[in-house]
Amino acid sequence: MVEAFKNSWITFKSIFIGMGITIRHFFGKSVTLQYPDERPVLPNNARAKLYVNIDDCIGCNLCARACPVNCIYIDTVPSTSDVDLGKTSTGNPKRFWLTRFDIDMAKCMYCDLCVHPCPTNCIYMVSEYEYSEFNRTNLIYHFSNLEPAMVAEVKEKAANEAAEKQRQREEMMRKKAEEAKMKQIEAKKQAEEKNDGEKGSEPSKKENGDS
Amino acid sequence: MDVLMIQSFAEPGLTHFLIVSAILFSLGIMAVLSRRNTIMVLMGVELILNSANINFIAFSRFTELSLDGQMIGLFVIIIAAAEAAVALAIVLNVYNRFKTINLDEISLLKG
Amino acid sequence: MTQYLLNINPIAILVHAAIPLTIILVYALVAIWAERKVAGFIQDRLGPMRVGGWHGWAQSIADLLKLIQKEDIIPADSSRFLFKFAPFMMFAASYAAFAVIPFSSSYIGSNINIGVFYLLAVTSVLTLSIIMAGWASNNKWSLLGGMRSAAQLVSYEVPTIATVLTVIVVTGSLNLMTITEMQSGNDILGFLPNWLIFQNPFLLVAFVIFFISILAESHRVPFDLPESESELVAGYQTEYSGMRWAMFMLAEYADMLLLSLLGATLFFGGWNSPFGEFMSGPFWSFFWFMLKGLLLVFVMMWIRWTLPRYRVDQLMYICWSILIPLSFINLVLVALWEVIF
Amino acid sequence: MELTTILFYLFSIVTIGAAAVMVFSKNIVHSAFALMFALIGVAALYVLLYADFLAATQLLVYVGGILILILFGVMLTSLGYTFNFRTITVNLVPATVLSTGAAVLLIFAFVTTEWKITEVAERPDTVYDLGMMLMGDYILPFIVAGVLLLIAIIGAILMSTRLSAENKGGT
Repeated sequence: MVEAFKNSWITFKSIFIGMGITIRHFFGKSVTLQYPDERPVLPNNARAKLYVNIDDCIGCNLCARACPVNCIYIDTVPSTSDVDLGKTSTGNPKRFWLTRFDIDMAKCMYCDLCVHPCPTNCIYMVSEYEYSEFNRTNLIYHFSNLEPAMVAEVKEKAANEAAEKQRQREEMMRKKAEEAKMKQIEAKKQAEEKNDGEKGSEPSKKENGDS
Repeated sequence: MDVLMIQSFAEPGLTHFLIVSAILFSLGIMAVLSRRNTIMVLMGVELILNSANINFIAFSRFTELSLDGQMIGLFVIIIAAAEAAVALAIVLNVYNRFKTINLDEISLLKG
Repeated sequence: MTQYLLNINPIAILVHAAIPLTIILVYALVAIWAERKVAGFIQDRLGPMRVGGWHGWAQSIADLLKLIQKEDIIPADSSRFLFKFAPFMMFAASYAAFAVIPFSSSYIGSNINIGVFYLLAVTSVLTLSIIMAGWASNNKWSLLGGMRSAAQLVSYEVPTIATVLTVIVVTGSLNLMTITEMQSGNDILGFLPNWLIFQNPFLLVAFVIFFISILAESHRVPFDLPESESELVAGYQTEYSGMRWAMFMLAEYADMLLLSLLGATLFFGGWNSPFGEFMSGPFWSFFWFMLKGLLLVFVMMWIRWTLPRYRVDQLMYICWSILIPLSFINLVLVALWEVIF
Repeated sequence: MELTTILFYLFSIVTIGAAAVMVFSKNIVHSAFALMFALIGVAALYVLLYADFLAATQLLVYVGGILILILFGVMLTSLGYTFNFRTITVNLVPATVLSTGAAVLLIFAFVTTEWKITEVAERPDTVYDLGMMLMGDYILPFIVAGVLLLIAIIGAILMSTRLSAENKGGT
């Protein structure tokens, strides 16, 4: 009997405590934002749309490798010797043309992992959150600022330079090979002469080291 | 005769209520006799009790029976409530034992 | 009752029928909106804000227009007549009971001597209409909801009637108008109004029991098992759509208002002003009466957003093991108090 | 025509029609709901007979109590599915003959008898008079009815608890 009264007292007490809490919330301030009329101000490090400051990008590809869902696509072309791409604002020299820097925001999962490896802090999240699209391909953002013609030119240049370099290298190799051959022949001759005259092995050792 | 008919149609008197109760009674009898479902028979019994009640109350309205008729009607309702409770408990017990409430199949006296 | 039928002309009957209907319809529109606002505020939200300017006041009107346009779907294997008829019967049951509610000091639909008894009798038809809807839908969730509600309503009718009996023991009348008139004046402790709840400490207990039972009778949380949307997908309403569903909604809110007004009449002095002669008169008495009823409705909404739902066995335990014995003991105590003082 | 007359014919038709549907319907749940309409019609007839208290009692006890019990009985004793509630009909010819005979006989008796009608004034306060009679002349039947109800309740509870105990033990 006493137990029953105690139980019912506890029940009523807890009901009244609960109703007190709800009535306090009833008169309290609501947290709703009337969205199209009022917009929330995002905090500083909010994860939202990705942005790339393409002027600072050195094409190191670290962000693309850090991305868990592979939503960053980077293509680079090395710059030719006649063009100086300048330096980034952090002082790193730029050595690549960025022919393609695409981010697929439809794939992005806002993990923030691409932001931290960047050596020049050029990829970061901006507080913009209204970028829905009707077509999913519109969610692929192109950050590279090169014109298609420019891209072709740069590619051609780079290819030419690469071919040139290749040719030079081959030339050099051939020259070296020729020199080596000449030396060998000379060495042989000398050796024969020495064999004829006095016996010695030092030149041949030198030859081996050269080749 | 015609005038009498129209008059008797126009104003519901004792006979009108009695005729309604007679029709209800015969329908109740019909349900009790022709249905084999126990609950259906119970419903027929309720109908018969109601028709009897209409009679009592009609007499209390139109004759010298006065409020005694309503009193008896009250007791009929009380007894009908008790009857329904007990009868349905029995029906549930019967159903639990025989898995049927068909009156023809539960004629055994021993469960 | 009969005197009224014989002596009144049809136009008067129509007017008498239209007044409670208007009150119910306006109340239902406001209450559905208010329920959503209360839910919103209690959860630190705002609720509907868009339709009709200030705080979305036209939201339920917009919902009503939407429901009127919706297709009326009837399940293929249902029992068509009963399926169509059930919502109207449910509304009729709560609407018919409004006839004996004394809305104001000069208006009551039908001033019959068995007012409270008639009200309780008519609202018991509600149970059957819910079973009808549940069974006719030919859906197991609906049937379960209907049977649950039948068990619940039949059980909770006992403590309701027992607590109403305590009031009848004190006032000695079944007529709601007489009961209200007995509570006029401010005599208790010099300033408190003569409401029954202040007259007798055991009537306070009776009111608590009565309030718990009307929560169960009108299917409000924490006793909303018949329509528990998370377990039974809205119970007996599952197969209903469009206007028929709206009728259920209307009937439910009408039932809520009816029982709240009954509580206000029985325990809080009905249309009596709390300040004695100040602000009394036909209009002000209507105002006070509706204010008391709507406050009780607000408490019901407040409880809805505070408490969780009971299990079926807990529901039956509360009714049969606690409320019914308590209400009968309380009835005896109230009678003793009345004899002694 | 007076309003009372129209109401009388309306409610008689409703009552008799619903009772007929109840008796002749094949589906037992339809029968139960038809019984509800018949009972409500009977309550309305009580009102026309100046028995307002009895009408309310009829609604409360029959519609709110007995009918729900019957529906529970139907739902609990029909095997499984919702719409498998068909019941068989037997003895159709003898039952029809007997009930029609009873109806004809009763109506003939009612119409031909010369009733001694005393037109009473309206009864404004049946509740008070009924209460006084219950506590006066009818005190013994009142107590007996109370005891009967108590016994019925105890019996019903006993039977149904034994039922559930058997269910637990048996299966």
